Amino acid sequence: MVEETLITEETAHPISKFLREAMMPHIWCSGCGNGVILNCFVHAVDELQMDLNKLVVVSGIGCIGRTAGYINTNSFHTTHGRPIAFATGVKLANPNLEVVVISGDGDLFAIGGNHFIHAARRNLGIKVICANNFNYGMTGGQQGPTTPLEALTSTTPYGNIEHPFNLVHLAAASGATYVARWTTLHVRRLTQSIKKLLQKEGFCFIEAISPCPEIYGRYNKMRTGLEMMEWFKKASVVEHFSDPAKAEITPEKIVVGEFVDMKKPSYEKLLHEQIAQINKKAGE
Amino acid sequence: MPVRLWRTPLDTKKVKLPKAEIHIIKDQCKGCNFCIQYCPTKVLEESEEINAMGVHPPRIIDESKCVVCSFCTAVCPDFAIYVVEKQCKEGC
Amino acid sequence: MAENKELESREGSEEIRVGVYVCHCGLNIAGSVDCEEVAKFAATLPHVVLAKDNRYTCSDQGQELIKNDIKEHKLNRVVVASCSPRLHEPTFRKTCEDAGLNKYLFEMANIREQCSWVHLYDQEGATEKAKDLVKMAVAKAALLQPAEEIEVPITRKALIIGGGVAGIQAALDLADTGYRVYLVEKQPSIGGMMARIDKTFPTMDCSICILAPKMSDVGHHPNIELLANSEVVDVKGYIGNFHVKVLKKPRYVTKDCSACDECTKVCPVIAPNEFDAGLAIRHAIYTPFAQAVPSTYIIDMNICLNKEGIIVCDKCIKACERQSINFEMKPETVELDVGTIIVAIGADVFDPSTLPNYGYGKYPNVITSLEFERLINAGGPSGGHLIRPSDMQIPKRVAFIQCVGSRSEKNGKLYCSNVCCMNTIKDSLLIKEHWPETEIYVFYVDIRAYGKGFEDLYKRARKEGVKFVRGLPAEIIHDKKAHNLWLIGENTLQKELYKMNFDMAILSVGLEPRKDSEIIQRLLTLSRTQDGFFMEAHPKLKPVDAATAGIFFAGCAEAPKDIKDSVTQASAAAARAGILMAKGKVTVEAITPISYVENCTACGLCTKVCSYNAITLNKELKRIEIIEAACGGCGTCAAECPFGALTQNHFTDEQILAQIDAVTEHGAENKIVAFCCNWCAYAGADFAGVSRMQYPPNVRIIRTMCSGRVAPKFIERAFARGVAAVLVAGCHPGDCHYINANYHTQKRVERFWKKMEQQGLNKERLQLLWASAAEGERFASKIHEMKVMVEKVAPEEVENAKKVFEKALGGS
Amino acid sequence: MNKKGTVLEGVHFMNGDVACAEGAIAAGCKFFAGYPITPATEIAEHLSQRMPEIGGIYIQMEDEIASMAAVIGASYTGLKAMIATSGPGFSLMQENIGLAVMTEAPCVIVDVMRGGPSTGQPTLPGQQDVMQAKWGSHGDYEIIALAPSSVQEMFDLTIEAFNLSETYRVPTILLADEVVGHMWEKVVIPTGEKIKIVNRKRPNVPPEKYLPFMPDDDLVPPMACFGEGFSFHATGLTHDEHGYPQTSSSEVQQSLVNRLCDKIRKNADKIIRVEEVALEDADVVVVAYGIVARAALSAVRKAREKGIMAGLLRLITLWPFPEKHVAKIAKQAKAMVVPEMNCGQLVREVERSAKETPVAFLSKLGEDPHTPMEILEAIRRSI
Repeated sequence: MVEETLITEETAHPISKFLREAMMPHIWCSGCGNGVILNCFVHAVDELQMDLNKLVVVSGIGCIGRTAGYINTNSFHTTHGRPIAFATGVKLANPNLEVVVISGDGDLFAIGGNHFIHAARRNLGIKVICANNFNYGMTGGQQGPTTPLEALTSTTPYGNIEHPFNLVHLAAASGATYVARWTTLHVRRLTQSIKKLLQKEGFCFIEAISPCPEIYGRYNKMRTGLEMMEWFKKASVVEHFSDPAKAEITPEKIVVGEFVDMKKPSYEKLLHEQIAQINKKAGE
Repeated sequence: MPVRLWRTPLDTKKVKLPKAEIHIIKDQCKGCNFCIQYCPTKVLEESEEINAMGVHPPRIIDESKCVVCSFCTAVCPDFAIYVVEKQCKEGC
Repeated sequence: MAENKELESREGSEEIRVGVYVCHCGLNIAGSVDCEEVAKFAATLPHVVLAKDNRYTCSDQGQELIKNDIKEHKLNRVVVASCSPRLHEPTFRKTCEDAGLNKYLFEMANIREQCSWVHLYDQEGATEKAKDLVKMAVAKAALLQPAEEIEVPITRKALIIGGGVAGIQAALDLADTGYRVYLVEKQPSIGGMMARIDKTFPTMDCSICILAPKMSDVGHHPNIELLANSEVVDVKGYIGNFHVKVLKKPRYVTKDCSACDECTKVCPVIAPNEFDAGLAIRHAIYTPFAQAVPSTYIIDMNICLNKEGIIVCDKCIKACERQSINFEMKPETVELDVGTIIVAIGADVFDPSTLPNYGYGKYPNVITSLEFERLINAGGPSGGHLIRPSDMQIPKRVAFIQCVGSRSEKNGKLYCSNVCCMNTIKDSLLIKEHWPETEIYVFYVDIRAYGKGFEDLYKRARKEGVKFVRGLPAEIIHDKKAHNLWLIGENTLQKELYKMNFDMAILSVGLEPRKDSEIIQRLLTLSRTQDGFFMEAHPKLKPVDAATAGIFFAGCAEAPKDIKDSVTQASAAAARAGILMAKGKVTVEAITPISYVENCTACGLCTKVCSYNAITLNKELKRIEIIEAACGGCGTCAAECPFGALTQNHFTDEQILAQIDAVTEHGAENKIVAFCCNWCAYAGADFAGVSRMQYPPNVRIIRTMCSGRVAPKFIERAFARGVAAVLVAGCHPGDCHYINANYHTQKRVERFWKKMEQQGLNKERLQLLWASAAEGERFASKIHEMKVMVEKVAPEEVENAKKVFEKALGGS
Repeated sequence: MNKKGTVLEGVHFMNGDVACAEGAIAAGCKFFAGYPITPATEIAEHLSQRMPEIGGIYIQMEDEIASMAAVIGASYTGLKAMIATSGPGFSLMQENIGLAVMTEAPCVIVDVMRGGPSTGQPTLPGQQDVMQAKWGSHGDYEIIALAPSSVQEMFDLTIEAFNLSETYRVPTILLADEVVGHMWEKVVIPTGEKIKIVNRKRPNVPPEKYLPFMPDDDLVPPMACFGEGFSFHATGLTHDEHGYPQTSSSEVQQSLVNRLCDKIRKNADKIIRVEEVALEDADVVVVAYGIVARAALSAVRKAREKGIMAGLLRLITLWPFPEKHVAKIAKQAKAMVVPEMNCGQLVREVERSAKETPVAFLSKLGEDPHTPMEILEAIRRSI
């Protein structure tokens, strides 16, 4: 029992070495799913025994934007909507780095939507994990690009009349080589998916549906994280490689699983091959 | 072959199921209760005490029921709970 | 209208030329019937161009004669008055065919079994009856139509339901013959009951040792597709063309599984292993036993921590090097097209906890014979050591109690479960083999050691000192401290009470039909006997065929059997299925329904009464569609149709009405018209004849394939024509050869009785009789009984009935 | 015209945009992100061909916002990075220029100025972004901006811009105009070793000791890059020397923002460059920059021929503003003339520094730059 007596020391959480202790506890509310996503991410990194020096985590603005700061690795917290654009510079400048963007639905798909579709189109080898909480949490719960029809938010007091993005469909249509969707209740599958995403070539995308009980939930009769998790449990159906176009999120059904998993040469690979080609010719 | 299974299997005692040691970092808990709700063997419950965050952290009902699936560790948004398997010496 | 159609269809066709042949059958017929006179009489009947009598019409000369006449005299109908059509109809049909006459233009009058033999001492009555029978036959013959038997192609694939030793044997036989076989097993592995048994009697082979090779053959056979952990959920179609839906339940482990067993080491959930009768544990992820086929592991989702659909525990996933765990697996429905089906679903064992006096389920040391098999088995939970559950000690005194759940309606089932006696004897010898000192008592009712080598084994057991006590214990009393057992009962040989103490008691439990037999019965439209086991088409001559064509039985599904019999029957079933598939086609007797579209109102009544789902209602076209190949040929649909839009080939309304009219032309008031189904009642009547049971000669039997064919209008016609009484006779309920068609017979007769009562008629004049082929006596005595009744029927009653049913007189 | 895979050398005849691109390569730039826009497009086009040859990265992003963000990303990953645009694109970049300032990401932004506001006159020159260059992004900050007035300077000052931005970890702006951008002239490029190249300061402590935003005495923190083993955090939020957000601390806000300004202000003398022509005895001083300064030079010469004591102060560094130089000359001068291709931007800085000395402003919009005669006329009028 010798080891036990050592690890009963409270701070010795097995994955605490991946976190910037100085930044803990994180700013997220009780029942928020961002912590779960962070937890899954570091577990994935741990299981893959990744070299943290070769990892770069970039995030934008919003609650989940703080993630970059919490992970004990190269991290950058950009302006609103620009993490993918920033990550593009990093990945191209040093293709040996594993560049992961962890950000929110508003950051990535409203203000940053243009960067997302173009990075996917280029098949640039950056990995994007989107925490989808259906609204702008940090600014107090405004309507966003993923807010479900009829949902109440601080800016849709009469119910949302905008059609939300179906993120997995958008990602697949834009050319992502790996597309998956899980909820924060599917922690094991989410972790496995993240491991896969970290090992794949090209642009990869995971939508992690995440409870926002304090803000979104408060407006929509799910006041606790548990209630939102129970919704995920009730509504989610695991269907691998189903048609992403048919995977809209409704109160009744959330199709989760992998939607796309293909091989396609990444932008940086083609670019550096081209550079090598040109210089070979030059040498002749 | 539906046979009524009413006996305790003869080799029940021989099977070694993992013994757990659950660590709750009380003051890091924000009281979302995910660990309590989704524990498959219902090892945890909400305690009365109030922690640094002003919430009721989980409390262990019966550690022996824990099978070290570690779902609580995986689902905790606040890194406030983890489980280690007892490296038991002979006898345990 | 239907009649008119018949007439039209005959217009313009050449004139009817009937030839009648009255057979003496040596003195069998001529002994009590004046055949010459019958022939003379026949010659006077309409359409008859010649009538002859001869000694043996079935003899070569007799047949030659018919052939020549057909050619010379341009006969286009042939009537032979001789024995039962059940005996010689095929013979004479062939004769006609040889002479170029369609075999459906042949008709028979049964003047032996149903006349000469049953009226041995009433020559006059017999002769009169014979004339009537010939007249009826000629009347029907005149209306006979040539018919072509339809041919149905047979898919050369077989479905076998159940992967016990019977299913395995049948699968291998068919697969080796070269047919594609789908073997569906409900459990995660094939092997069934035999895989769980330690040794087999009487040879004492190691059961799994001889079964395992066959199991892996099934697993590897290129012609066999094994669908384990699967269930048949839907069967459509008919012989040669079954469309089957099989539900493949998810294993949550893919084929990549190498059975390395690493997953069970980490799986934190345990449960009793069904395979070991609950004496050993298994994990949530497991393989039922070492030799399982398929060897792929399976996850029991009822107990797995991830049952909620969320992966809470991923220990097995992490432990699996081949990454063959897949919690996303979903049930899938596989659709198969097969030509034949073999039902080998086996049997369940009787649950003795329903017998409070033996205390099974309460007293730890009272075990079942199945639990014994696992205990004595080297691969079992106790490593082959016979231990008593209470203290894991090897028992010194062991009692076997026989017939637990068998041979007693009160305490289980009436029938003998067939295997228990020898199994106990085998078990007792196994104990003696390992622990010779053990005192063994067998409490029995009778010891049934009928099989090859059984008696020797029984003798050996006695020689080894196993004591056999006749008389089952009335009760077991449990000694709570020592967990010993007191057996109290009467030794019926010595007529004395016994009270004996044992360390352990083994209940020799019987076999019973599987709980899910009903489902299979419904899916395949099969019939079952009173015991609940499946009923074969013929107990003697078609022991492995089901009443539904193209379906066969193997193993305990049909009745309790030991391994040897199961295997034998399995090979037989395989052979029977093989014959069909080898032919590649099957011909269906042309006794299927004909529909008159113009009369059909698409009411759908016929579809409801068809036990074969051979009639479907096409709502768009507002008409019915008949799948001849699926039709069993009972004619119930024709009887049900209120609009004359359906009739049955070769048993048309007109033909039957013509027979009735023939009977009732003279002296109807004294006659009984009896409608007998071909399989039971008519055969019963024949049996009465064969056994020379004498009964009054005033009955005239009209043969239908099934009593379900008897339409109310036939009975009305008979009464309208003034008969004294009508008898409708068929198979016993549940024994119907057309699944359950005679159930409609009953409903119709009951309805008719009501009608008669409302009309103030004596309902006794219509009688319903259930008589099996073996119940000649029952048939004869019914006729006696009715004779007495008929004599009481007053002329005015007859007149009343005539009036009431006047309307029925329309038509031919 | 250029030797593949190497930095250009020798004498060449080229246009300003190309000279700028070659300057970047000479300065060691290995990353260019941009978006097509007149009159800066030729820089992108030229680099799309040249970057691969020297193993550098060229990428055309989906817009200037993305381009600027990518440039910061590349810079943080250790590459010298540049972006080239004109007015509209420059506006789009402003937020991320602020991010570069806040996270102290060295990078060079080329703005080849055209006529504005909005889409304005894409093909005509302007000097209308001068104030935007200093004040374009929200919040307080100091920045460096240089104004080339010849194709040769397009080459030289691009290198200078890189050196300054690497030295002070600040985005540095090359404020060119349509004329210098498109004009063809002789460019003399010295051999590699003769060109002065500055690289950013690297940490001289082990990773565990490294504080990404702890400045040295020159107020500039040494810079580590992603993937070098110093795993650190950077954010656009107000942050302490660990790079950790401090969103509610006034001390941190004050010390950070003040340092970001002071590292430029306190080093202004090292940064600022001007060209002085005939100022010793000048009564009238023309203060000009960019292409306009060349007309001003000949105007000053003509004035001297006509006996007017005129001189020229050409501003090479616009930001930080060379206020000392202006103030000094203002003391002796009787009048000052500031010709600009705008409605009066830098003239205000001149007035601020010139105190009582009268300053005449000469505006020009929507056509070619001022002619020497126009400026000469203004000189005459000023006395």
